[in-house]
Amino acid sequence: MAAMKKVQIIVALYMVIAMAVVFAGCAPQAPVVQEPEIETEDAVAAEEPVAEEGPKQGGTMQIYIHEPVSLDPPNCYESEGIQVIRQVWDGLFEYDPETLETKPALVEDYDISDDGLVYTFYLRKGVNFHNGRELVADDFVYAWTRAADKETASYLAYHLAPIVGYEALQQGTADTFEGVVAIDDYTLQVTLQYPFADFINTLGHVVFYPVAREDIEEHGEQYAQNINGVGPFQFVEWVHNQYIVLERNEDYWRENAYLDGVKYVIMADENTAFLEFQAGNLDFAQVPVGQVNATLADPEFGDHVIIKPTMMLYFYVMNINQPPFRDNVKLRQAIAHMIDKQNICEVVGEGVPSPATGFVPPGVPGFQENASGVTYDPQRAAQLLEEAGYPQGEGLPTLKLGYNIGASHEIIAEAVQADAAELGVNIEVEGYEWGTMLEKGQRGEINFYRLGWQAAYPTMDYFLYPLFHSESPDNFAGYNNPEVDQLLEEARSTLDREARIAKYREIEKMVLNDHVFALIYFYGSRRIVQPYVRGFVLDSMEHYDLRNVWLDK
Amino acid sequence: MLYYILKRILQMIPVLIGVTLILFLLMYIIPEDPARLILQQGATDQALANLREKMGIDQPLHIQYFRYMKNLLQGDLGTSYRYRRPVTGILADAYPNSIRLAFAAILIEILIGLCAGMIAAVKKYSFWDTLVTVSTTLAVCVPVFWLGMIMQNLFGLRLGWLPISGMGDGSIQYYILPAFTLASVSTAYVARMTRSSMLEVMSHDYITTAFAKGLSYRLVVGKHALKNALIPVVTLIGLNLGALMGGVVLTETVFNWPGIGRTIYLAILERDTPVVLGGTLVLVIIFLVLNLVVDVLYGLLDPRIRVAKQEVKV
Amino acid sequence: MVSKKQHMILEVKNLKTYFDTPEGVVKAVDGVSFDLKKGEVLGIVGETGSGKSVTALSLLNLIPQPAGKIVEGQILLEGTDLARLNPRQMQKYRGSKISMVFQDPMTSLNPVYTIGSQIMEAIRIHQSITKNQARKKTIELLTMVGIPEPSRRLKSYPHECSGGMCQRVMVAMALANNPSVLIADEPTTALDVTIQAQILELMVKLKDRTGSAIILITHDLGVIAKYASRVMVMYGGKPVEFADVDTIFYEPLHPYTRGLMGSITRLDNKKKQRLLAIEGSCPSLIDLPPGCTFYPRCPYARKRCAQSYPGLEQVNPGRRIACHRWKNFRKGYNEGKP
Amino acid sequence: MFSKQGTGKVYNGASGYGYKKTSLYRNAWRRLKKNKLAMVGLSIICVLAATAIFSPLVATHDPTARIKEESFRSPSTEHWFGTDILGRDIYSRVIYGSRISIMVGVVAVGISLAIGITMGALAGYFGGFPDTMVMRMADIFFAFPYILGAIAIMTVLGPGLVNIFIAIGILGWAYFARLFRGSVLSVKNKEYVAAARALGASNFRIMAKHILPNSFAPMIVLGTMNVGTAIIVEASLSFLGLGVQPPTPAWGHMLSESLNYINIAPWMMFFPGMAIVLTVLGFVLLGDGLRDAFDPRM
Repeated sequence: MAAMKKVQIIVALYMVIAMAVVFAGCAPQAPVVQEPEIETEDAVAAEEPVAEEGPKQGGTMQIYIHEPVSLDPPNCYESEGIQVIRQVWDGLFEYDPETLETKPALVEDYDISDDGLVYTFYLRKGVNFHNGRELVADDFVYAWTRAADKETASYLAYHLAPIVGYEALQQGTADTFEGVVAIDDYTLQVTLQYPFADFINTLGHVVFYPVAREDIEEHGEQYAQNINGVGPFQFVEWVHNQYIVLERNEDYWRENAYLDGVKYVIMADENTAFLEFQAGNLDFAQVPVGQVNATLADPEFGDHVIIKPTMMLYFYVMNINQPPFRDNVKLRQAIAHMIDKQNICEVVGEGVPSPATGFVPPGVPGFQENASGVTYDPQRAAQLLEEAGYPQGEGLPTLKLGYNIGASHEIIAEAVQADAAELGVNIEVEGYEWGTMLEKGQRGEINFYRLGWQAAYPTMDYFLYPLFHSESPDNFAGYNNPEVDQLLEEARSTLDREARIAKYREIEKMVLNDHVFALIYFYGSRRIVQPYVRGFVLDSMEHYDLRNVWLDK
Repeated sequence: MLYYILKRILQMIPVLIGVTLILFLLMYIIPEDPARLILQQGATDQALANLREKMGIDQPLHIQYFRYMKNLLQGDLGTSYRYRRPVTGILADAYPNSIRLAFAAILIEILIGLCAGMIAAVKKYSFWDTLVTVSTTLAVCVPVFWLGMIMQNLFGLRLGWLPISGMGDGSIQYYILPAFTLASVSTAYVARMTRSSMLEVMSHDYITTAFAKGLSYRLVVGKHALKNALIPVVTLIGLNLGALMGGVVLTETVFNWPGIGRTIYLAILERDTPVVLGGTLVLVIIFLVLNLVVDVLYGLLDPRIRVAKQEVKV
Repeated sequence: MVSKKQHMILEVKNLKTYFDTPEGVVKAVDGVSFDLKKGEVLGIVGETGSGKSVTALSLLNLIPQPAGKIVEGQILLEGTDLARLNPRQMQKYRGSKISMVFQDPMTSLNPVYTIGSQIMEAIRIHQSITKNQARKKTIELLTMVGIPEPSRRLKSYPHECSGGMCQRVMVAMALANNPSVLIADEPTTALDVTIQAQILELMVKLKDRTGSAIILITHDLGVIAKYASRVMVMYGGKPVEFADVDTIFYEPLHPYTRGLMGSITRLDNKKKQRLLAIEGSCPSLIDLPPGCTFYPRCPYARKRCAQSYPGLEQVNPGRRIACHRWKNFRKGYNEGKP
Repeated sequence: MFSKQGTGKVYNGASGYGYKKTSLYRNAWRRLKKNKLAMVGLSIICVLAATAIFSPLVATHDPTARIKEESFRSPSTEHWFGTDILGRDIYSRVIYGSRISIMVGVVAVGISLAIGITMGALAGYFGGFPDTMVMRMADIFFAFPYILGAIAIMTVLGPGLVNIFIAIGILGWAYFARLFRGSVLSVKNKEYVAAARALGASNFRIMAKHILPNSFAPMIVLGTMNVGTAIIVEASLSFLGLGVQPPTPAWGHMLSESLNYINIAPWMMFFPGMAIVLTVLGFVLLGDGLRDAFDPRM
């Protein structure tokens, strides 16, 4: 009951924050500047003279994306599709754009049983799909069952793994989701296989979006071209490789959006998109690598570049199960110390990313400053190298570093290679296709390889459990530490938020001490909006909500 | 004639089977598992198995091949692994755009390549000839994507004369930069071929005859020489069209053109075998059909090889 | 003499056609003069490279540009100097007043157009008549040159016809506008022996009907003997001997002409053959030595032959020769041992 | 066996005996020497080859050495072509890059040539079934879009210099095979081949001794032309991220690295790009010249 009460307080707090956010677009606000050179979106909003008449209705916002793989929630596994369907749907919960705390959306209220296994959600009434039918609890049952079902072979099904009955659906031995039950039209009950305190925090993810049964029955495989949600914008058209058009949902359960619609312009290349942005044909785009500093200095656009840390980690996985990294923490630590992360961030990243100090990026509730304590320190690296048994790199075989082709991975690898060479450590860098690299990494043909890990939801758990629990399919390093396993399980079942975060922090430090990864940086956004775009807030997951956006032109 | 065309069409079959077989093998030699590639996270064995089953890649290779060929005969090119859409739909989206672009490029080849070649031939050793020779030689040496990016920056951004990328509403200005980029190399070849072909033709006896008849220079060049000189040029242009279709990858990538080259290229990277197979197959068919068309056209231009016309000799 | 001048259709005076080549200036035609009477057949004989074809092309101003150029001389066709005409004016003469039949009929017709259209084209650029009339005229011409089923032949392409037939077409085309002068540049070399005679007979017959004069260029002395009335022998771009046909055959004076005669008597009853019985071959026409061009090959050469070029000398009216020693040879004839 | 002095008479094309083969090449060389453009091409290639061989002497810096403080320096007396993002000297990288480009061009074309000659000889000499098989296979390769084929092979093999050789090499064979088959067919029925056969020479011997040398001229022309093409294909593959492995300085790779920095460091794009254009130009000019030299009729 205590937990219950606490939740209600939090919910109330959230509402206040939410209100503040809604008004953020029209009220002047003190800029929140975390680092001197980083301008947050609020600063942008604040600098503009506020239009006296308030938000303007109308207009279409043009946004650059790549061709999404799918717009069907359970198959929408990359950011492109996600940013589209986040405008088309709302989830049971959503994340506060500033704090990234979880707050209810389609849920009015909820209970968690004392053992942390049974969740009861009381749904909001009067929420309608874009086709006019009211949203009911059964829609969630259907959607989640479909997502977990073997037939669907969803790319995102694993998010449902904590729920009872998931395995049976995956194996195709059941037709119904045992752990998901609609008590009545507005009550949804979910039973977990094990206590997972962050479960609520996962529910903002797109895979949990309610997909209506009648739509699937009507469109089948073509559903991605005919999506139907409950969000502020409704789907109009997807012309493949050209554009996706959304229009305002006039029957939205919250206040209707200001924009008449959104046009996602599909482009393959960010350089091209940026050119279009500069020509005024896009409202929101990405500043290409190499042009960030120039754009920041640009009098027209300089103030509208959004640079802020995102919840994504860039690192090299070391192969700890094979020599020379096996059983040689000193060597791994030496590698970690010999990489000039700051230089990479400044030169290659143009100051957009920030040197990684741990696994959990800033912005995730529970983030701890400088968790690892590993800095660029060639002397210490040389000393560690000697302690590891390879003074000046003598006796150390040439290490193979793999990266996947594209972006700046190659230049970063070359920088690392050059850093290591200065200490006598020879690294051979090799670029591969993504899959080939994973394959080679798993088979131990390369000593370490590049990966990025992006938050699907803002929890510490997401940066620790999947990567380091010995039974997780995403444990790339093959890390196996029974103590960590046990702590992770304990943390998951700790319902108290503070206590849970404390446990995760402890785990993070423990794993960091083993130097399983050579950490490079936390990604940053390098997005840009046109000066006339108001009320646009980009959160640390690079999510945005167009509900409150309006165009001042 | 009909018999000839029919025979040629029959000859395409082994080529098509060969192409599918090679592609099939290529795509399956790749050591990695498309399922694992798609399931970047949460890839439990069960999830992988489910996805493989869904994709139909849990079967042995030869069974997959025969099933693919069987479906192919029914006009079914399968479903994209990645986009989970019928391949026919993906191709139907992409092909018209590429074909339009290729035709725009061909138009440039004909307009510019042919004219430049003719001018160079007619004004042999003049300033214009040198200009054409130098620029065509250089054009062959410049990597297409390099040229594309320079033009994009210059005409699109700096000068703002032309759209930078994409198809927009499909109006003509969107075609100019990509079509020029795509056509650059082949226009140079057409110009060179036209020039040498013209020069060769101009040295023939029948040109002297035409002059001796009292025809004006213009008429001799425009009528007697051109039609003969065109024969090899038409072949080149026709074959180019096929090559253009395959060569659009770079241009489409630079100019963000929603066409087939980019689609197949991305599909290769994503191991989206059905899209690669289907896309390439159609590409190859277009190439073969174009070859046939060129041969037929050749007959129209050159009466000497016209088929099935009775020979009368005195 | 004055009355004779009036009969002259064509007068060529001191024609010089030079070619600029990377190796130097080629004097392909170097001072050729001759005249042509109405209804006459003038034969021009010489080896390959002697300049006879270039002479023919010069008359039509068809020297390959820009390397070749008529540098001197006059070509008076019925009083008009063709060498002075600009290209546009020249076009009007070509094919109408002066036309030409080439050596290889198979390559001289454009392969991509029908025979009919090529003849009709020749008619229509010089006569303003309708397409239908031109067609009728073409059929007439084809009938005239002896092509069976002319209305069907009209639609044939050159490659569908035999060489003889193509040459008949060429003749028809050349005569389409009743030219004053018809130049036949080795018109039978590429044809079978039997066809050769037919074509030549045809040309002579048609000449009589239309009243044009013919310049017959050949290296076949048999042909000359049969059809020409006067003969010009060329060597090294220059005319070396000029005489009527009987004189040439019975009393050749220039050593080169004599060489030619020698080869013909030897091969008299065999089929045609290139005249290569004279030792060596035509000299390169670049940087000619000051002496006689034939000097290096001449069996009768003397010292002065190497020093100066003998000018054309009048032997008697209608007979000229360019040789320092012709008198000696003439004496030889008189004594019965050439 | 024949006097090399016996070149007084020039016979046309490949229709000669042993010594005329010599004269074919000698005459071609004589004609080539007169062709100014071809000589320009040849000089470019020679300079390039010298640069490749003596890279360490010509370069001013270590092409892979990274100087952290020297990123994006514009061309100066210290760095003639400027520096790249990691502060590496672009001049030195361009110099060393010549090794890769020449290697890609020559080795890839060499592979094409080897496969092409073998297949073409097989088809042309034996005719019948081998001929049909080879020509059908060639048809498949003609029909296959070149760049896509290269991408597919590179994806299968993975990036890397050796794989580029293989990909470009394999894709190019059909052109050589078709050309060589044609030459073989035209030479096959020549009297001296019949004579050699009458003397009991083996197939291999006839092929190696008589047919190969006499069919080789057009192959040289095509090969020279294709070296340029191969260099461009390598650059294109690099642009698509399928090129050689860093830190090997290859021009195509340098170009693809530069694309993000067109605005802040245009020299990064300019110099490798010009190096490619110049090199390809060299081979194209030489190829044109060779074609004219071997076949003056064209």
